[in-house]
Amino acid sequence: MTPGTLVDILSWTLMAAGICFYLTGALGLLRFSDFYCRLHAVTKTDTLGLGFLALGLAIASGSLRAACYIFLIYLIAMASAAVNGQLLARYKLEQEQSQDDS
Amino acid sequence: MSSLAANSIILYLLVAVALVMLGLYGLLVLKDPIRRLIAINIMGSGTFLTMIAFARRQDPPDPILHALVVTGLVVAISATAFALRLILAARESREAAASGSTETEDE
Amino acid sequence: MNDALLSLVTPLVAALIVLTGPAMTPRRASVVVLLGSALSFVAALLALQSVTTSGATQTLNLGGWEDGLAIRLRLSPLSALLLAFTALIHLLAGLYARFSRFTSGDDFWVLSAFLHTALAALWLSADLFNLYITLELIGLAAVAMVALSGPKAYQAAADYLLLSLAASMIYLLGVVFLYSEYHTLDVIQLGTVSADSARTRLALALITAGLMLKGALWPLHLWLPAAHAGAPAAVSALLSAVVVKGPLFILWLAWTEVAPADLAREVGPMVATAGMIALVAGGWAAMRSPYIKVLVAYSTVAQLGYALMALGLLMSWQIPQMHIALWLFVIAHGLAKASLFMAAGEMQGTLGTRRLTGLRGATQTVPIAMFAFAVAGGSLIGLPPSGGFLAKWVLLEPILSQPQNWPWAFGILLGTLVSAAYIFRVVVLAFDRATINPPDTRPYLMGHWLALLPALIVWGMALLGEQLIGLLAGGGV
Amino acid sequence: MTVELLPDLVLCVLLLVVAWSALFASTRRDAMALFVAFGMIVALVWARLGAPDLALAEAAIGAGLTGVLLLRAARKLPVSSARRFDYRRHLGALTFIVVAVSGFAVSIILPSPADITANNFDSPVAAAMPDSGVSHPVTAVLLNFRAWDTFLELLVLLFAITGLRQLFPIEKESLEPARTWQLLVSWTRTLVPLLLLVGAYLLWRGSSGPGGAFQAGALLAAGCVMLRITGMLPPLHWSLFAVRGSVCAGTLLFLCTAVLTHSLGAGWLDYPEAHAGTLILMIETLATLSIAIILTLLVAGERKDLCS
Repeated sequence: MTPGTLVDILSWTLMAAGICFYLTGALGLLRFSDFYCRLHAVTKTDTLGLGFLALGLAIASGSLRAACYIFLIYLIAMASAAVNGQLLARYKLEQEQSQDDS
Repeated sequence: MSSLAANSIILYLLVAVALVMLGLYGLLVLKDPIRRLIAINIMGSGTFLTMIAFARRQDPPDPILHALVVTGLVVAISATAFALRLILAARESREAAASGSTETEDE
Repeated sequence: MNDALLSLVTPLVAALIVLTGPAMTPRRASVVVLLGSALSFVAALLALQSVTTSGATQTLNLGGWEDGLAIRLRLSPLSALLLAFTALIHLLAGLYARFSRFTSGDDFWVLSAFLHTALAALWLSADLFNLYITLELIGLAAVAMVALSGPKAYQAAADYLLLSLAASMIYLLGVVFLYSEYHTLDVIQLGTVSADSARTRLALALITAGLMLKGALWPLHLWLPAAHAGAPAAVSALLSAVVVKGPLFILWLAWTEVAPADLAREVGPMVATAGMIALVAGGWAAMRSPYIKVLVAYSTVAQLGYALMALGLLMSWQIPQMHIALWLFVIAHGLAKASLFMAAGEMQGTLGTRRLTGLRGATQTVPIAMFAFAVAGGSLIGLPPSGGFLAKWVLLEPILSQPQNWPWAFGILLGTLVSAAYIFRVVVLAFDRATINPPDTRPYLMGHWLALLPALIVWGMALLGEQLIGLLAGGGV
Repeated sequence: MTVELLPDLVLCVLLLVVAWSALFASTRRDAMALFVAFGMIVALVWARLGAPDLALAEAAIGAGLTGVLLLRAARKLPVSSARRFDYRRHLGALTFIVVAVSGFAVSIILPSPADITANNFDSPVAAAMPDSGVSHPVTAVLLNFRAWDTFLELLVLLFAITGLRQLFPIEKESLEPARTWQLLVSWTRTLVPLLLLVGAYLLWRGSSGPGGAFQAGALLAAGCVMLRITGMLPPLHWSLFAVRGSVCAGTLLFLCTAVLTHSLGAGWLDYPEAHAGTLILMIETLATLSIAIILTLLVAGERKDLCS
């Protein structure tokens, strides 16, 4: 077992884990009953899934430069996912409140 | 850049034709103007996909076709924005006429 | 080529001045745009003169790159003639919009100058993709101009835009298939290398379908009446006179230059048949229309049938006479139709009704506009010595010389009868002095006279008949 | 069938399924949302097909700007009731597509599949590249070999915005002031400088690699739209000379270049070889400005922007 295969195994495992998270997220999106639960399922698993995927890819790429790029992309994606999740939830909440008022 | 297998190019060409046809079908059967606009945009994506698939026959891809797609994209976005506004305005004017507002019926 | 480029640039410069200029009132805008049109017309005439005296088609590879890489502009006698024609129509419509009482909206000036630029770019271009962009430009400008007449025209404008976008996508797909086979977009190069193959056939079928939809050629004309009838009069005049001719020009390029001759020969009769059906069906619809402007709009569908027929016969027989007939039709129809739409707009505005029955007694209430309508209608029917007669004569001559071609002549005869019927329907109503429909307002004569102007020019075309025929015969392209 | 085909197959199926559901979704809002997702997948496919320029443009436009456009339109439209699943429509579409695609495959592809995918053509672009003034072929085609197309493309934008201006006849001023959440504002504050930076980079980068005026303009427009929606950018009043000037700037410079090269130089748009690179960069910069402003107005323009 050379170090090369070890790296391969590690990166593939991480990517597989990421894909698993995506699948559970998709499952949650489809099966959960309520808006907030769905949002929770999507954003949480998205963050984790993308994280594992990015980590796996960074290891597989084998260059520090590419790893840095991937890390940057992950950072932006994570921030935007968090903001978008918040905004969506608030929007829904306000809508519900305004419906209750009227 | 690894060259793409000939089979993939054919696959993408078929999908592109399918997209154009899907858009055309949507344009023919759908009534809602916004959906029809989406149908036209899908047709456009199919056309552009054809161009990019053909461009990929060479390695590196044919720059002329790529440039044509860039131009096509600009045309598509401008026309889409204009069409969307026009559809909304048409709808507003119909609603105004229906609600019997001060808008005159005719000249 | 210099003059042609000047003719292309002046309306654009006028539009940009109107857009960016300080304190640009509609009145100033009209002056700038009219000046641009006039200059453009003069430049186009100079281009026409230079191309006829040199006797050869001039081409220009933009950017100085070699064939196949550069976009090529081409100035043939035909494109010079079309440049002059477009500028003339814009000048006439602009004068009408400026001095008529019925305004066409403040943005009319910018949009009409834009439309003029796009059309000029179309006539000069010899590159299929470049032609696609000019088509889109024309479509956008035309739709925006239809929308000028206010909220009630928006629905028609939206339908027009959606169909026009779909049509250009179909056209573009066809162009892509041609490029994929021949690796060039240049019309002249394509003409030398194109061969009859499945891909070429598919490409040409797509191009033809797209262009027929764009140009409202039968059977894909259904969007036209609503759009053309809904626009302000000056805009309808532009739309019917020049805008629908753009796709027709590209269709003609595709079948006479790009397509292999055998294929064109094979398809020609189908195109000609479509033209014949358009003549009758469009005429019939015009005859039954209860509205003035819808009648005139359907008459465009019918008249384009002549052009389509000439194109079909040109494709199947490949004789230059059909080429002459085709373009004479285009020009005669453009002038006559501009006059018809302006006259219809004036009558409609003065009499306060859109209905045909409102025209009762129009000979007394709006005599000049009615006269313009009748005179322009005479050219549509093909009464001598109008431009319409000239075109029909050139078209009929080769048909009549061979007995086996007489079915086509029968189609033309039928079309003539139908167009006579719908024009006379209006004229007869207008002479009805028993139940006169009183005008809403006092007629404003300037607009009426301006509506008459294009009709007089089309009758004057007969005087220039020989030169025009010689011009079109000189350059096959 | 090889393993390499697998990712392509997945992408293709995804593309078709999303396009299908975007067309026939049960409510109009679903249709719009799915169309934005479709734009993302299209961008992915294009990246896969070796067109990073286009993937970038499509992501910025197809998913970004079109998304904003559609969502803003959705807010003005009443919520449409969910439509019942109409199996005839799906069946019809399926038949239509299967017939057309198999017809295409049988008549065009099957007779000579090798001919369709053959790589037997030397593009004249490669030979002319050294004289073009830039080193990225797509930019060379766009701004030099086929500059006339690009000029007309700027005109398309100009036409669209001029046309759009008259379409605000009876729109009331929006009654509720744009609701801005603090979170959105701070997010915009973070993101917009980043977008500006990337836009500028893409513009600069365009001469030697994927990027260019259009992509840069689209990104800048995305930033301006964000600012405009959150109310951090004042309305772009049409009556301001700066707005009209920048809308026309790209076209004007292009036109001047064309006229000057025609009257002083070798010919219409024939750049002097020594200055080709500089000229192209100048044209690209102003074109980016025009594209950004026009796209912003097209996407986020309101009555108070355009009719004053």
